[in-house]
Amino acid sequence: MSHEAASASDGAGPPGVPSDPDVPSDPDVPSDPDVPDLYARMSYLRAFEERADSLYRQGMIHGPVHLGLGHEAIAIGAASVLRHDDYSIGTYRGHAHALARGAPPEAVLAELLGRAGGICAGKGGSMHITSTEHGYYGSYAIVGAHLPIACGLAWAARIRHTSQVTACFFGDGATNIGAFHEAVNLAAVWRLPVVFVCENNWYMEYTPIADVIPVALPAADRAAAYGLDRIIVDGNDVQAVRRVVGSAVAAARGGQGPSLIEAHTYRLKGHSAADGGAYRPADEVARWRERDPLLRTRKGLLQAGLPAAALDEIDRQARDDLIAMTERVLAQPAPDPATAWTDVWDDGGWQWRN
Amino acid sequence: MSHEAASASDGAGPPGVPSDPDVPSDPDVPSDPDVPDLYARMSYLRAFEERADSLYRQGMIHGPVHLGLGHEAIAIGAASVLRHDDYSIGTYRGHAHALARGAPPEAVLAELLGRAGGICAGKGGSMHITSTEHGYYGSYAIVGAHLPIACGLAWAARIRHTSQVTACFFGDGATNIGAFHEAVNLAAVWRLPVVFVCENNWYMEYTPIADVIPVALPAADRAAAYGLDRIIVDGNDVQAVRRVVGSAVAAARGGQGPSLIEAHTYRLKGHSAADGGAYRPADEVARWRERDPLLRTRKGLLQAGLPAAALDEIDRQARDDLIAMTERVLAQPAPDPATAWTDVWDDGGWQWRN
Amino acid sequence: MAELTYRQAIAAALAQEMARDERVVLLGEDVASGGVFKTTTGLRERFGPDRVWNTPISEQAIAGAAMGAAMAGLRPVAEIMFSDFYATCWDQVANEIPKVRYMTGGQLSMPLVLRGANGSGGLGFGSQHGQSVENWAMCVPGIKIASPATPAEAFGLLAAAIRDNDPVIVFEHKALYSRKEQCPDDEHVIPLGRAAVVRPGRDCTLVALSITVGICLAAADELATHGIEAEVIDLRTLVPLDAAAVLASVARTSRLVVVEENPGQLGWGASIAAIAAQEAFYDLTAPVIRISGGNVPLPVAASLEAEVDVSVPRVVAGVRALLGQLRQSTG
Amino acid sequence: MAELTYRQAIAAALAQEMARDERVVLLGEDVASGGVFKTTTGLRERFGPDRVWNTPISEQAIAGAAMGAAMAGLRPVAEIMFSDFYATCWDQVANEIPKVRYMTGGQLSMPLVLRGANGSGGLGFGSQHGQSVENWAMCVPGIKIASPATPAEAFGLLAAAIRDNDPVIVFEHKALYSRKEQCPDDEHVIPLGRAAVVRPGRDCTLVALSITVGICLAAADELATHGIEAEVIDLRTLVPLDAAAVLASVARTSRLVVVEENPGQLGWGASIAAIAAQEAFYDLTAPVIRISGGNVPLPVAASLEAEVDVSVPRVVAGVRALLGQLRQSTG
Ligand SMILES: Cc1ncc(C[n+]2csc(CCOP(=O)(O)OP(=O)(O)O)c2C)c(N)n1
Ligand SMILES: Cc1ncc(C[n+]2csc(CCOP(=O)(O)OP(=O)(O)O)c2C)c(N)n1
Ligand SMILES: [Mg+2]
Ligand SMILES: [Mg+2]
Repeated sequence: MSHEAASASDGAGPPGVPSDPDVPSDPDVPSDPDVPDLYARMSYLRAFEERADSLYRQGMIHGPVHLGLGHEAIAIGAASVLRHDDYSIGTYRGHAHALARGAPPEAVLAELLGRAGGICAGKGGSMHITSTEHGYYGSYAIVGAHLPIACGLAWAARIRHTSQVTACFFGDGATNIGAFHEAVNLAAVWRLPVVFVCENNWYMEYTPIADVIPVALPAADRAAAYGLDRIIVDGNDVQAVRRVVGSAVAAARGGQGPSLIEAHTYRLKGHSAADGGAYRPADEVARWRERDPLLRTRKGLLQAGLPAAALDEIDRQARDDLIAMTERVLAQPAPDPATAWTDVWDDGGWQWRN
Repeated sequence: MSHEAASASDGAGPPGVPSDPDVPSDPDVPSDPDVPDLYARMSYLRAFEERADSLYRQGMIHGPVHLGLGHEAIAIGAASVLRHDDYSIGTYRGHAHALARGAPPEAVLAELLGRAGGICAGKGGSMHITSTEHGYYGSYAIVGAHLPIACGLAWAARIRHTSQVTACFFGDGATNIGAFHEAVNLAAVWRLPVVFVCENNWYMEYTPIADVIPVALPAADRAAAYGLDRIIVDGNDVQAVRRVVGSAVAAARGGQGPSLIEAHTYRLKGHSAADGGAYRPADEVARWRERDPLLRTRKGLLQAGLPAAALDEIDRQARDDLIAMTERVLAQPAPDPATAWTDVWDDGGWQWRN
Repeated sequence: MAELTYRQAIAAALAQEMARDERVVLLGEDVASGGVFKTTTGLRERFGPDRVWNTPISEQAIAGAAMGAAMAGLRPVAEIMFSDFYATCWDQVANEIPKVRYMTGGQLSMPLVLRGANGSGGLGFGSQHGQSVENWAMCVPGIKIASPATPAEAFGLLAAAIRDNDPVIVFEHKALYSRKEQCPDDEHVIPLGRAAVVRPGRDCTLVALSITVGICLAAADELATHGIEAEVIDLRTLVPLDAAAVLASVARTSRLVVVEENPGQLGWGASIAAIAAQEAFYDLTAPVIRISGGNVPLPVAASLEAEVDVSVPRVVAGVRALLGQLRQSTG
Repeated sequence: MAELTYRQAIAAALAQEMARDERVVLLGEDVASGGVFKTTTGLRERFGPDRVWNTPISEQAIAGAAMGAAMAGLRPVAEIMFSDFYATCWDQVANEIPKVRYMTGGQLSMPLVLRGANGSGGLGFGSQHGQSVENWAMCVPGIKIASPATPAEAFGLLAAAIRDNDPVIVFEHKALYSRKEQCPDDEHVIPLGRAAVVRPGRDCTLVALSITVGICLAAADELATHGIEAEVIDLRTLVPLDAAAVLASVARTSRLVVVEENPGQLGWGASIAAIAAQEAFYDLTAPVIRISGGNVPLPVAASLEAEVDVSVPRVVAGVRALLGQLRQSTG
């Protein structure tokens, strides 16, 4: 199969590591009537993650938190081309992917804050946000583990001829683990309707990805090993993500098998909310801040004539909503300790012996 | 780095699966004065494995046996370019690789027959033949597991600047497992002096490899994913193996990092000695029998003027030697049961508690 | 009543469940051609390629695909050829499959079965193909464990495992595959979590699983000739564990011997012994004895393997020593 | 005497051994920049890139490379960041590393160390980063297991592990990393296989490891206020196991409570309880009690986590119930 090529490159790219010719800082001029809506969705993710960051720094979140700040265009662009009954699946950096599919933010926030009403009943926490009701089949905290699981979701759809597609999100660092290889390979051999999206943010924790891969691009340069096309997309351009993932989803839905897409992006903060990210050169961070997906979409919308006030209002509403939501969630009690003993088995309980 | 290209192709190849344009049935005309010696070594491996097969069928070997019948040119060709202190490492199909490095056949046979004097003291059996004294660091029975171990051997050599090279042998089926990916990748990232040799015999147990890979060639078509050259060699041509592996070994020794070589060959018998191999089309087997590496080298030597009688004598001596050896080994007692409790720990014992 | 080997019983149970429920699908290496142990023979032909899928050598992908498919509502049965190979997909088996229901607050079910050949049994498979690894699985909350001792159990426990809404590992014993037995003809399901007293006795309780059931029965026969009547319990499943059956037996016999193929360092037998030491303490009149596989990697040579495998003589000797010791200490 | 945190003690032990023996090399994810738990801080700067190697996220390659290098005569120390991730390289850890010396008839040695963060300890790491998995390792003959409870133990056991010619897994407890203690200044090595009586007592033996040592000491303090004198044993290593120390203590106290973070289904505590039930039977005057981590995947919310983690109140309650029950049953 052959998908739409990557979005245009500016040819130059920011100097230094990660140098990425595919991610320009130009405004993303809207060619799509949905762009204002996409902007609003990204703005909400941004507000959510900033809220989570701030709550974490206030010591109000128990356990680690990995933010999707800077990755919004991928979550929103991809979700926007999925059908309601499609499956998606992601990593510990998964708040955005759950919210993008429609998971209720209040339940996600309650999960982070360890309050009753958490989307995983307090048992998963930030790293395992899941909302099967919205097609988001979970966040997994062991690197690579969910790629084979994605194959299984897609396999079920293939067996049942439901034309459901599975979108699977993971990082650049994940391409080095065995599970990546086995999963992409199986998907190709079985021609499964799965779209693998590598969110290449150029770092695995503190280590630049270039230090630990023998090729230039972690996913794109491995696609041919599975008989797949080399697909790169500017992951900070929500319209490009929409186009490229959309085309892969259509191919999968049409029985043409899997795709492996490499989306180029950058973390705006550290690996986890506890990490200051000091290992990243300041000028590199600064250059990427100019490529902030929200900023670019915003610039494009302004160019297209949307008033700044309207965009500010979108941002403000998102923030206000989250402030009010935080208060409501914090007013909730902690989960009942007795519920620690439920949900191990299908019968609801945990007993392993009589 | 760039190694010598694959040996010439006859362009046609046997029809059906596995079709392999790279393995002709032409005689291997000797261009190398060592060829008669290489023939003798291959002939000995052949005789050894046929003896093992026959002993297995007589019920004299406890546990599974996987024969290298048909793969002789790879074991001998590769071993012939290794230095005495180089490392090699292989699979459960490992008798040939141990013998090719110089492991004493009588100790290997004793291991198969469960007699005192076995090279692994009766604890490893056929699947784990090892002779570290001869640089053969073991046979491993879990597919793919020894590729990361090979990286470690090579890593030690790199750290110590000993210029030792590690040769690692594995099957086509092994290229689908995660350990393959992690190991070849690490070797490339760390520029380790390791030569990975995929013995593509076109089957993983009963399943044709083409059914379970999404590319045409299991190793060669994956090399680029690790920034490595695509290297294919006629694995039934001992001189070609010698040239191609030799060039990769030289590159590794010279600090140019790893290679991934795909050697095309075919099993003359089933997956294990217990398997009749009925799933393979008779004509396919017949075609490959014509490409038997011994036959081809023999034809070449005959063309070059060696008398048939001399070659027959080589074959006969090997067989006679093994018949006499079998008798000697069978005259040995079984390993002392008390030795089941030695060699767990470095102190010689097994105690885990006081 | 049909006479079936253990391996035939497995194929028959798979066929029964596949016929009964079209959500049941199989995957694994070589399963389409019947599998190396011939436990899936005929299923591809009967149910077609959409129900029986050959895989590459990719245990992580196999277990992971089974998991994903179960999440999507199928009821996959994955073959992991030798249970030693669970190590190559242990993350899926230990960290993903048993935890996802819980960590999503019950949003997901995991109705899948993992099955394959386990154990030593004197076949010369060595340390990487001959391990008995129920203990690995029992370390992990959230996955059920069945280990059939007979063809009828292989049939009935596998059928139950497939119908269960939770993940189940079925450890088939490779040394039992060719054992033959009359099996019930019609739909035959053995509930998970119910042990069987396979021989009653008053002097001592032998707790066994899988291959050690036969070993204990043979030992009990021999012990009877010495005037010792051993009760033999076949646990059938470790999770759920029928601890009550063990405790009830110990209440009758007052002596407990646990016979497992797992190595002594940490095997399921330790769990049984610990339960008895806590909950049957006042019933016990003698030390709890564990007879385990040798605490070494499994050797291949027959003479060495026999030395470390659990065996009838080792059980007989253990029980006789226990009862002798008892007589001494009470006498 | 220097005051060190547990994490500093680890870095210091690594530095000491690297300075002492140039065959000691480190590898792991992010280890060159000090590691996510800051247990390798400064080592790359001090010893250079040939001694401290950053890896891709490839646990199989990490463990396998350590194994191969050990076979070739180096003494590698591999960091597996969280011990839950042993699952992603379990084949190397369980099937290769502990077996190769045996299965080659002693041709090879395996002087390597695997180390990383283990356990819950109430930090909210959840079911895939918060497990206590000494039990996984203890299922496998051929690998040693150390679990330090204090900074001084972290130093001394790690140093001993590096000097040992056999493979050792060191389970560091992530909730102890910031604990501080005076550590001996000069070369400090704690032999593997020697438990410590960290508090003497006559009424009951509490057997503990890693984080449960502190829990048991605190519980013993509280029990003392109820007139119960508990002896606390810090096992320090599970393999080799100092069973003699446990048995000797039980001979003195006649009562045994095993306190582990492993889940109850099958944890190291079962092995201790089983040994006592077999070998200390006639010393015991009361049931052997196991207090284990909740037999569920670890939840994240603090209220749930506290419910399933081992805790001082649970130990106090367990011991008091035992002694109460004892009084009843003997009274
Ligand atoms: C198997 C495994 N190894 C290591 C880790 C620790 N770890 C968590 S996230 C991470 C980096 C992942 O990098 P990448 O895949 O690029 O994703 P990103 O965090 O950048 O989104 C690592 C090493 C893990 N969770 N699982
Ligand atoms: C991880 C693992 N999965 C499955 C097996 C069972 N098995 C043994 S050999 C084999 C086929 C290997 O095929 P290939 O790599 O092509 O090597 P060949 O036997 O052809 O030399 C399989 C599936 C195994 N030993 N290890
Ligand atoms: Mg990344
Ligand atoms: Mg093959």
